[in-house]
Amino acid sequence: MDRGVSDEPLLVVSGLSRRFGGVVALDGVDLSVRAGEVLGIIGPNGSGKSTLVNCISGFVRPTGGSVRFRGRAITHLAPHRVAALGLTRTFQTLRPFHRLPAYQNLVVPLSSPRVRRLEGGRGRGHRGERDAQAIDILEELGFERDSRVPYQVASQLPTGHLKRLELARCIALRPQVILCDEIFSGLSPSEIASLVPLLGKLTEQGIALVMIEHRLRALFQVAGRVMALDRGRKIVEGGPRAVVEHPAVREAYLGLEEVPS
Amino acid sequence: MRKSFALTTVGLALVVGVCVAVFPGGGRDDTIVIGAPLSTAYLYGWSAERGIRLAVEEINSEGGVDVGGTLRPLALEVIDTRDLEPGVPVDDAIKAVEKLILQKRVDFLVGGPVRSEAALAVMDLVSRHQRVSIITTGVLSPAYHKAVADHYDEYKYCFRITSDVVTLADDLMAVFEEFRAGFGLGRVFVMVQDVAHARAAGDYVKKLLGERGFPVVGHEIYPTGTTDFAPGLLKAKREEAQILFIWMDMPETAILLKQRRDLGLDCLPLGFMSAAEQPGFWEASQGSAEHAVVDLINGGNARGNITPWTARFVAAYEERWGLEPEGYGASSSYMAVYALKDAIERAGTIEPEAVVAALESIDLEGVYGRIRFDPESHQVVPSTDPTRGAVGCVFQWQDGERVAIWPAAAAVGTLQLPPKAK
Amino acid sequence: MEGPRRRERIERGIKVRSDSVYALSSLEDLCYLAAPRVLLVAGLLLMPLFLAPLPYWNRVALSACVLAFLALSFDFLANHAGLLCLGGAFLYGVGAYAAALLNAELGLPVALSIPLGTVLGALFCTLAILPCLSLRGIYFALVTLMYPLLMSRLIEATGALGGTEGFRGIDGFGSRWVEEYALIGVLLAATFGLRRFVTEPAGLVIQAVKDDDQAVRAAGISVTWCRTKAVFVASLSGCFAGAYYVHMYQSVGVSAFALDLSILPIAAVVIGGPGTLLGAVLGSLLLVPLGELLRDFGSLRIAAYALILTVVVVLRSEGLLPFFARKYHQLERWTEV
Amino acid sequence: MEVLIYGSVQSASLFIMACGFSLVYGITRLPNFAHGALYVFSGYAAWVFLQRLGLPYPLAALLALAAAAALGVAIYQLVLRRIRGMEMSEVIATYAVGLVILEGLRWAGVRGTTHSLPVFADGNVTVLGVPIDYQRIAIVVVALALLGLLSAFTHFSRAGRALRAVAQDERAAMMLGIDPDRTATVAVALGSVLAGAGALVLLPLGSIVVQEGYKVLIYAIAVCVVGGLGSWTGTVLASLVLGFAQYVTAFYGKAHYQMVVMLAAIVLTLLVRPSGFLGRQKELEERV
Repeated sequence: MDRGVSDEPLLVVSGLSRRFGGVVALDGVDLSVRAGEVLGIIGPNGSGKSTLVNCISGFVRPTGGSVRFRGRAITHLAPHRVAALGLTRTFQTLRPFHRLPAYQNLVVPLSSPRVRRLEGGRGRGHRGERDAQAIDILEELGFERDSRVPYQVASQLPTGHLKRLELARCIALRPQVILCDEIFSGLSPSEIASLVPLLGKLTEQGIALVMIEHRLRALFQVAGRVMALDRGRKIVEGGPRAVVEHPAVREAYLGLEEVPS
Repeated sequence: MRKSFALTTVGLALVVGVCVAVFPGGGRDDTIVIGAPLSTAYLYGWSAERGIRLAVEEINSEGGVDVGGTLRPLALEVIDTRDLEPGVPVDDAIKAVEKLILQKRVDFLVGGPVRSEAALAVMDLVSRHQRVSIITTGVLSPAYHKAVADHYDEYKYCFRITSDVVTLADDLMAVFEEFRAGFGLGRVFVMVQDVAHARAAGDYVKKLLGERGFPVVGHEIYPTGTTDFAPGLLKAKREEAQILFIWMDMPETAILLKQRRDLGLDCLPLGFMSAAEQPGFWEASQGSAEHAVVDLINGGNARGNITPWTARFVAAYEERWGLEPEGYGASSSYMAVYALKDAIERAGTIEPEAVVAALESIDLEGVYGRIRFDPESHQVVPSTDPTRGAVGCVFQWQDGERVAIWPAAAAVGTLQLPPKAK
Repeated sequence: MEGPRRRERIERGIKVRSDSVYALSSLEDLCYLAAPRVLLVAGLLLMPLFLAPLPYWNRVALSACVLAFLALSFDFLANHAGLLCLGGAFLYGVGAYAAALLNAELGLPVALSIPLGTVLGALFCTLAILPCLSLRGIYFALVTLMYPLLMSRLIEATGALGGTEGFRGIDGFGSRWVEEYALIGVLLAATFGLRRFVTEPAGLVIQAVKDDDQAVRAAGISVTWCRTKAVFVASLSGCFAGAYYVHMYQSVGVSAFALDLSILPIAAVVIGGPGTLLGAVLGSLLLVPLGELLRDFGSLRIAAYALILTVVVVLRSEGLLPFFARKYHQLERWTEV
Repeated sequence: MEVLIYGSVQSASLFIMACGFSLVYGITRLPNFAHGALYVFSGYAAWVFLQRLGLPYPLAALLALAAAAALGVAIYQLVLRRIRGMEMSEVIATYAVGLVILEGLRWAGVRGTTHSLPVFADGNVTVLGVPIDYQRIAIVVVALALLGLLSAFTHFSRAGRALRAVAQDERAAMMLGIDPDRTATVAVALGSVLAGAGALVLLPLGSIVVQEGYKVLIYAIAVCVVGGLGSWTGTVLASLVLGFAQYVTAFYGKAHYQMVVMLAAIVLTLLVRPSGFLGRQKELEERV
């Protein structure tokens, strides 16, 4: 909450379900996250992880259950309203505004109603000021200010940069919860290593992260709590070690190479 | 380098070509240029063009127009306004007239634009450039001369030498009466095209028929270009209509007549049907026009003996174009050039104000009766008597022939009915 | 002959410098960058003077400017906002009728009827298109294609607004110079204003919607609202064209919704260079006079436009403006391979 | 009864006009805006073969269909193949090609009533007290035949199954050795043949004019949009609904509101159900 820290969970999801035709993608999932906490969500392909993110962030309408954010029901809110309240997300597939230069990608969230409100409704703000803000945020995420990178058109940036740009776009919105949909995938170990402290910095600011991941080793460096999904159901939740050693998880993951033992 | 040379050559050729096309035509000698904005691909366009050209050639062969003592020849600039084509915007006609005035530098306008909507739309343009314009064909909407009467100062350059819907409807009432008196036919079904003059005609005829006690059993309006008339025709059949009153200037009227026969309707088509005017229509419609009664608007568009000039005109037209006047627009367009000549000669100048005044006082025995303009509305004065005004012409298709049946002065035959309809 | 050669393109140094955010200082640099713009502005401003001896072509040039507004609106909607609007005639017609009604029925002077007609018309268009904004791609194109048709059929069928006849008696501009410079002035303002607008935050967001609407939603911005703004801006441009034209020819009719008005701007944009906005203006200024030369061939004019359009689209040409820009900014030389 | 009979005729005509457009879109996701042009072109071709060259009717009709197919193939190979997948270019290019054909024909003199095709059989009968001419009966028969043939073709023949496979998943079909370019060519050609067949059946009622092309395009789009783009059942259903709606309008109301009804139906359908009766856009909308 804007006013101060509280023990109340920021985000409470209860009994969330979603069916596509006859297929049950989500089946009564519960979860809750507090400020500054990192919740990891793991599960094999098709276990409903992305659908979960889509349902929470309002992009897909859940067929049952409820989502509460800061005590307010947001179950059927349009995505932009959810985001305006402070709950935003990254996308699994890279979706930059590819015709715009990197820093202008951030101008979009920076000129959203939410940021304007948080800045005390200073109206439209200066163009230069907003650009400067964008470049500041990008620098925090490792886009060197004096290089040409922040000014390059997004479609010309490499994957690693685009992943960080995706995150930067979320941060620019000054959210309280970020749902990260596989931000580690496709990154080299060194890139992941540079990203981990950054995520730590975000949690220090009180931002809660919900991270969907396949890269479990990296996930366990940041996530305090992990839950596992299989076929749309939550099978277990707890500390990283406990979850991984759970027989049901091992069974669901059998054959997946990156299960740390 | 050869490539760039070729490019330069092409470029230069283009520039020269464009310059030739762009610069306004010819030096100004003493020729009087008449501009004819017409939808030349359609009957009303080409028959008007032939009428105008015939008159211009006749006048030039006698030396030209006597303007204050000097004989000045006429020149003709025809431009395609395309306004009769369905789906072509009126804007094309406006641009065409503007091109005549600004680029071809015409002194007078004779002819169109042919469609009422287009003619109404160019009134302001014509007035701004102060070109005297005589509408000779197509434009039947009463709104035209009403606009002149209501805003005389603005639109005083606009004249119309052909009849409007009201006159035509009054004319046709006589034919309706003949049907009722002679054959006992009275149930009328109205089918009109969705254009200004036709809608006006439909409403007005309906009113007149109501006043005279003819039962009107249906009223349908079709957008220009309609090809399926079955719903309306079946309605007419259901209502046992005896006369099908049609007012359409689109070529699809032919389809209407064809469908009428295919659906086995007995009712007799009557009215204004541009498609059914031409002598060649009989062949084209495989005889489905039999007994159709068609209004040709102005006398002289088919054989007849209205004034001595009528026969002379028909003969001259046949000699020049190899066929008798085909339909609406031929006689009136021909007449308009002579009216203009008369006015210019009496005014002694081609100054628009003087010509307007001269046209207002014109009194000429023409091809289809006495030609006078109402000084307030600039509408040709109509009459059923050729010695008092311009008369109309209604004919009936009888065994492949266009037989003029009305008015009495011009009639060469009498109204006939198919055996079934009796 | 010497060995194989190829053409090499090098960007001019100043182009590279001016692309980044660093400021330019030398006068020479400034002139280099400003020259094309100055050329366009001066060309448009001097046009009525040059064309004075050719009154007809002067009118054609004005028509081209009117069309440029429609082209601007199409270019902005399609290439910046990602809404393929095939119904430019709808904007045009609504603007035309709005201005005509204000002038002829309410008796407002030209100086009021054009701006008011533009704004009210744009509001009407935006409201009418609003329900379709959730439609994407081809569906939006289909519906907008229907709109002008629907309007003209409605006016014809109901006989409202003068029915098929339309109406006349609309005021002209009085002075030729007012008529011409009002149009050219607004055209320049609209072109450069729009070019500026798309780099402002609001314009950037609209461009972002085209790239990825879902990502924009994730940034807490309503996509529908963005599109509404974009449609309104485009409608302003389109409605102005109609409002102005009505006063230029002092009459209005259902042909204000004609198909030509939807197809011509598209051709102008595709030929001039999609997405550049200036290209739209350039394209109109080229295409309309070209079409005028073909006027004597009747419908061949539209066929010619369409043929050019097809060829340009199929060759995936970048359009004239980007082509000239590249030539301007690059040096070419032959090098040995 | 009259409404029933003539409404069915109207529906059948609509189906004939729309099925080509629907087929092409259903298989290739190409909105063929040149559909109306192909329709008029085929009619004109038939007229040329029949009247100018004096060929017998069946031969002329076959040749006209072949010409339509050839034109369809040409359009796909020369124009569409290069811009596949670029939605905006597809729309603009097909629309422009259509305009070139239509306005070119107009310039070549296709106007007025000088060009018309013969009816299959002249005359009329009275069905249940309503007179109806043979040609209109032929329209219903042809519509039913087309419907039957098309569903048989797509379900049972190999080429048809390939088309369906591409329609469902282009990439997967490619892996199965189906060349999507070839199937798309076949689809466009087939769509053109359908447009041509429509022209042969429907044009005898009117005459070959350019305006028909625009009308057919609008009607085809109307039917497909209302029924849901790419859905066969939707196309049939929408033809029925719109056909009867049109006839009822003309029967109880005024004929000149027919087009308004059509256009309003499109706009309303899209507002209420953006994907049409049976379309699948809703699911697309939830794509993330």
